[in-house]
Amino acid sequence: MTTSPLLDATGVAKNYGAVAALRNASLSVLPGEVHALMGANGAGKSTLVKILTGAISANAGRILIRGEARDIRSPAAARRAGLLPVYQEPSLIPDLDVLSNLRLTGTPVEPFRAWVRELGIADLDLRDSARDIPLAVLRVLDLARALAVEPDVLLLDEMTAALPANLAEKVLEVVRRQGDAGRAVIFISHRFVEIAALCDRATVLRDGETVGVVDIVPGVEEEIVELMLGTRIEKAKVAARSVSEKAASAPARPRITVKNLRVGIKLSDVSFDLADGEVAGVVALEGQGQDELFAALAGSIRPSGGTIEVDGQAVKFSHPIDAIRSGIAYVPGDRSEALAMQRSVRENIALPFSAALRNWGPIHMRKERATVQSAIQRLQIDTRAQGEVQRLSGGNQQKVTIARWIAADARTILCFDPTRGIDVGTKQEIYKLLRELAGHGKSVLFYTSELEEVQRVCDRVIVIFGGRLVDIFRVEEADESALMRAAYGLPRGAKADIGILADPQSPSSGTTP
Amino acid sequence: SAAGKYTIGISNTVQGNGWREEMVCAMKAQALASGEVTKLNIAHRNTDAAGQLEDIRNLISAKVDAIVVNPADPAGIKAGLEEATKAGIVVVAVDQAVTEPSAYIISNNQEQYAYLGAKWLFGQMGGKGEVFYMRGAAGASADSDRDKGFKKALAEFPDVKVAQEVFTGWQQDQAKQQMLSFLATGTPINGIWTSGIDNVIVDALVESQAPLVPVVGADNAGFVGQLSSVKGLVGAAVTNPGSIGGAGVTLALQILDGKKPAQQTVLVDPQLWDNATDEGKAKLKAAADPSLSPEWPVSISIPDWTTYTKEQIVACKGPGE
Amino acid sequence: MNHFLRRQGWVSGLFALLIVLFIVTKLIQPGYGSGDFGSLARAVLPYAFAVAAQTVVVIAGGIDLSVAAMMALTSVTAASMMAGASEEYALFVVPFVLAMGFVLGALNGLLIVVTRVPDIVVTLAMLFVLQGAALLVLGAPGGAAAEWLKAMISGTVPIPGLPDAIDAWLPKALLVLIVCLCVIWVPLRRSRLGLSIYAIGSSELAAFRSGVPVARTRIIAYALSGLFAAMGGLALTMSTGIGAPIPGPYLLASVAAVVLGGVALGGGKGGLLGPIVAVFVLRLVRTDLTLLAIDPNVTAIIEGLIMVAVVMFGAFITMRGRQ
Amino acid sequence: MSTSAITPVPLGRRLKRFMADRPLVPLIILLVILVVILQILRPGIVNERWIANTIKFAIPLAILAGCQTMTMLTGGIDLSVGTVATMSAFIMATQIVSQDPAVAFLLAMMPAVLIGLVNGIGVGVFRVHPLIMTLGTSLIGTGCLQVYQRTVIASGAKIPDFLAWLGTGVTYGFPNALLLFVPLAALIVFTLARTGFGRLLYAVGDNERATRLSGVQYWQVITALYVTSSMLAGITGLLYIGLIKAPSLSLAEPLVLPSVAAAVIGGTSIFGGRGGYTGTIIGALILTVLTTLLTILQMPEGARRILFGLIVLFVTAAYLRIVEER
Ligand SMILES: Nc1ncnc2c1ncn2[C@@H]1O[C@H](COP(=O)(O)OP(=O)(O)OP(=O)(O)O)[C@@H](O)[C@H]1O
Ligand SMILES: Nc1ncnc2c1ncn2[C@@H]1O[C@H](COP(=O)(O)OP(=O)(O)OP(=O)(O)O)[C@@H](O)[C@H]1O
Ligand SMILES: [Mg+2]
Ligand SMILES: [Mg+2]
Repeated sequence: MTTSPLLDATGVAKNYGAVAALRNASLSVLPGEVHALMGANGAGKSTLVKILTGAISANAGRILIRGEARDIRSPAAARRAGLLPVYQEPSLIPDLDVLSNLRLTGTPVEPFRAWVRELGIADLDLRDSARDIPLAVLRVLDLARALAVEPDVLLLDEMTAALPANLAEKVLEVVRRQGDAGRAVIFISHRFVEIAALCDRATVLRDGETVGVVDIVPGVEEEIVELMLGTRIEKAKVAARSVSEKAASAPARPRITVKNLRVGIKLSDVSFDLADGEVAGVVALEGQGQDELFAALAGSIRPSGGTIEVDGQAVKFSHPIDAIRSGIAYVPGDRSEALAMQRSVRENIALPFSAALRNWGPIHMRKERATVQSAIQRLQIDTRAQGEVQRLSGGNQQKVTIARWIAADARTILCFDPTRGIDVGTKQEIYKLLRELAGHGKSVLFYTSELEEVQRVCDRVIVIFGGRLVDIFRVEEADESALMRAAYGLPRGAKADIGILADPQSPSSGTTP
Repeated sequence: SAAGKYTIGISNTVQGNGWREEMVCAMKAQALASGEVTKLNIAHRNTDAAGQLEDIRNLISAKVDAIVVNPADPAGIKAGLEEATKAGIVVVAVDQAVTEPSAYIISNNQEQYAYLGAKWLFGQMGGKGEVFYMRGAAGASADSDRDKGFKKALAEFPDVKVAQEVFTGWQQDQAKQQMLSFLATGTPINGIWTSGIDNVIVDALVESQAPLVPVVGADNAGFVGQLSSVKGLVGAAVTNPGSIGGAGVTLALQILDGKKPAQQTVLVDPQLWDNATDEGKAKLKAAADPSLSPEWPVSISIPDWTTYTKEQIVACKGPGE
Repeated sequence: MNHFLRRQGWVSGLFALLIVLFIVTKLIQPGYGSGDFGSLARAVLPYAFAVAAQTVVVIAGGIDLSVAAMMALTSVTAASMMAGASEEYALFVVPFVLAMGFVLGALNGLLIVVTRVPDIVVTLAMLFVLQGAALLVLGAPGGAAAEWLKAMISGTVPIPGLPDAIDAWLPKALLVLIVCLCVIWVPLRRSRLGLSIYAIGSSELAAFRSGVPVARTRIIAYALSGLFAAMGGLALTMSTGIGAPIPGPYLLASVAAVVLGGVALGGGKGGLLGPIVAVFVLRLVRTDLTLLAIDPNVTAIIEGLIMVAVVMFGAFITMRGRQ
Repeated sequence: MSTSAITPVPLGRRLKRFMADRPLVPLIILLVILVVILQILRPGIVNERWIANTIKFAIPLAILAGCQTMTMLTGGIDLSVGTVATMSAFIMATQIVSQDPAVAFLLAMMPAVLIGLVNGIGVGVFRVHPLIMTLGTSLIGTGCLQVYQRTVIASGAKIPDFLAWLGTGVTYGFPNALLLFVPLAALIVFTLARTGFGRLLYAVGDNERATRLSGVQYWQVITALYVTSSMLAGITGLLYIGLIKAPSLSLAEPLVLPSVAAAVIGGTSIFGGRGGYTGTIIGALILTVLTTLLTILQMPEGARRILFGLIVLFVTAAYLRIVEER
């Protein structure tokens, strides 16, 4: 049967100064379809979504909605045309409470509440300011707000990237049902497993151009990757191979020893150690205390109990500078937290060099350029738009946050979900980099929201649940289902049907309330 | 009556200007010298008529016996002064008139101030030529009064033209920059009338080696010094005593003691000291006081009205300080 | 929740401070009574409107440096129109001047939106323009005000059912202030427009993406600011009976009171109540300084210290709260 | 299909891009246009003496605008510079009568350092908004100056010859003040572009959390910044008293708003992270020329102010239009 497309965009182009974010993109979505929009970092997916929903205007292109040419000039107009986006960044007004946010957009409250419950958030207070709500929950609220007005076309830009597995599953479920109900969903994600489980077709963008539309059938991943990466495919494959041959580094003396660490009510009694030359993974569902663990180790917050030892010496951090002096560097998951967006790549990488009072004097420009350049090359950062970091694509921005500490030669790197929203090629590069760092005797603590990454990168895996350390796996034992069970607080060996798109029962069967 | 028996409130709305500072010091010195004042209650800040109303009402709340006020505007504080009189408080306005009929006024005659200086200047210019007219702050009532006097003199000299009219805002830096800019235009002028920002003008003429045309200013210590020290400078200082504040206190005390003056309004007419006549030179010499802050008027006392000594006004201490 | 509490906490703290100051005043001057409170209310009036004008734009994420100049212009316009005119003519003058403030405020907003020049520069430029216009309207202080306008803010209104002792503490000026602010602010706060103003102040991008017409909202915020400033200008004319083309000290005072009142510079947070209470606090401090006959040269130091100390204290509390 | 990619860029766009990459060029062009207008209105005014005078008056403004530039880079502002400059000038003029010049200099700079320190601690440690903090210290400073002036009413005042030479002197057509300004400006430009401290100013203004995670201690940067700003203001005060030669209690206050305007016209963002000092210098020149232009125009004062406001707005808007490519 041939249904006419709900949404049909052709020849869309968008220039930012000299750089073309989109050259010739097209996208056609049928009713009842969940349509994946795929592409490497910087391919222009978000830009296309913004154009379709009137957040920015295109330089060229034609957009038909139900066969009619519509000129969508603002998000409000898109909303009237039945197009509702959930952008890559949260769109709730930070200083307004949720209820006011709903009023602002004219969203009916009761359906919203229903959707929020449906999406797995049980205890939402509509009077909370958006600022005080954790990122993952905000993303879900954004989605619920869009669902509540029953849009014809829902556009989800990396909806699941910042979500822990349990919330991501709920989202996938709900999205699938949208498709089944005859509405259309445009779904952007870098996670193939989600695409495979959810989508009917995929449009692939490369360098701002639509390079193919494929039906999602088993085994189509290879084809998509080829389309996405073009010539970059070879490199990615090499990277994948090199990661698999991981070195089981000999247990060295502990670099960092954490004993009975406690942070308020969020984290209690966590003890583990981290050796030189080791990548230790941290796995946890959203909000189980991993943020506090990283922040305490990075010197951003003061622990309320327990000790941290570095090279056998007990340390007390009252400012990140103390941690940095002990050789511990922190790469936050949210790039906007780590980068001075209007400054150049070079200045961002060189930032730690100037931090200390004694380095406030004249900068040795040549030496700095050499150091920065070698870090850029090591991470293969695309520096075409290096004058301002904000012009880089998300993935390249992420690399800059890591490059800073490579340049500063930090001995221990705390990476908090560094592959969030990053394309497969870049991911491989980051895995490889982390392994290389370990190979050079550095130690890495690596939190990830994607379980499959654990096996690719880590030597050991620490699982945290309800603020407590519940298990430590050697990498050989750490298959996804075992990790998932542990992450839900279930004891090792217990059988529970948990996996992507399975229906997990409430996670409260664990140890702590 | 050494202990004193009155509390006097003072309200002034320009702070940080030499003339006003001298006025306040004169009030303090006179209150001290009179021996009749227990306490001065001074509201002295930069504000407008509405702010002065607030200050006057606060002084009424403080139950002072008399209020001496330098009005931000003659009409704008009428309501406050009326309330004060109703509350049995003696009200004396100094420096400028007020429209409230119950208030007593002891004022410098601003219109006469400008007229006197301008007339002398135009005479020096031989009754013809171009004058650079440097006014005070646009929109201030003292400035518009002076403008009336200036225009009156101008009408008497039909051949004198205003080459350029600027507002200095009574700011030294602005006036100097305006003078220098004007000199750079090369427009010939025959005289300069200033509304009291005078010594920087002479400075600007000297610095840029421009011809020294006659200059009229006020009796500020700096300018009075220049009139006798700068070679080739012909000029005149018109008195505009800040000590009028002291006179206001005297008047208030007289009224409190039951000695009402014959009229509601007492005008203190300005004098002109020029360095073109021997008589004027003698007056300038007598008045010159290099120890005073250059912004302070040298006429630190008004005969018959103030009784303090120079040391007392310079010490700037009121009763109880 | 916690955020909400914090803001209300700040306003309650200010209220407590105000009450303490009243007690202090009564101790300094045991005769301080309802009449003196009436004076306070009248002194507060122009400041309160200035601060309301500033509050609206600060909440919308901007700043308005032209508040005082706008007050001067509206004041001289009103005063010069009423000079020599009949009492009834003022019935036309008041809405005219309010409309003028609204339109000129909207012009501020329009210029910001159209030229994309930062608000601080646009309103700085407008400061000069409005000042110049005020000088063209009246070269020196002058003009007049209708008697009924002047009477509107002096004395008290007998409210039926209330004992005179309480009536005496409800000066007309205070009622005028409350009515004028509430008529605009209360419906605004509850409306979608009000939400939009908070939204663009909090996050312009998020507001745009939520479908808020950002440009229009910004223009309206500035227009409301102009309207409040025009009320302030009228208040000046009502209390002094004249118009003065030189702006009074309302610009810096308004910014200070906005911050003291718990409205964050940067936008999105706070309300109107806090800044208004802050204005009362600042005026009452001035009264106390006069009552105490403090050396006038020291009063500037004290006022500066109070401002810095209160804001530092607030910052200190928030820091403690965060830990 | 792909039309926009290959077509040659038209000249207008190329010119625009050229200027966008060199934001100084359009600013200088705007300055020249103003000077040309001035010359047309008053032929002959643009002579050596006028240029020297313009530079003399632009320099104090440019230094104070430098204070604003640096603080604005961190998202702050320093409204206390006028008071600080006035205090230094007044203290210098009154202390020089009785003290050794070196001692008088130290005394004159003391309040500058003190106010800068208080500003820095307030903003950097207590996180008070800079606008309020510097407004407050400026009030306090003014009050202290009032109290101080009463103690020196009778001591007289004097302008040190050296300062008068520096402020008003001209050598071979060049104002002597350039001897102070050129090295100072070079130092500021160098500091912003090539030192760790300068980098941190930009970075802190751009994203303070990021700098914290990189080990930067905010309070150190901010305290150093506000002390520097205040000391620059103090030096400006000394230069200014040499230029005006009349100590008054509000000497440099009228420079505060123009200093903010000069920095903004020069392309510094009040939100932090963007801008530089060279633009600010041109901004200060533009404002000074504009003041002259309006002084010599024969028109009512009200119209003059209206014109001033409109020109400032127009210049800033035109500059943004040229520099921003959207
Ligand atoms: N405003 C800009 N100015 C200059 N170059 C830009 C600009 N925006 C994007 N680019 C460049 O265009 C390319 C595509 O970036 P884009 O943001 O589309 O990537 P992305 O698909 O979002 O990637 P990622 O997944 O890494 O975020 C990048 O190399 C970037 O450097
Ligand atoms: N406001 C902007 N100014 C300049 N460049 C921009 C802007 N927004 C996006 N870009 C650029 O446009 C290009 C397209 O980015 P877009 O965000 O669409 O990529 P994406 O495919 O969504 O990538 P990702 O997977 O990283 O999200 C990027 O290079 C980005 O840097
Ligand atoms: Mg994207
Ligand atoms: Mg991207």
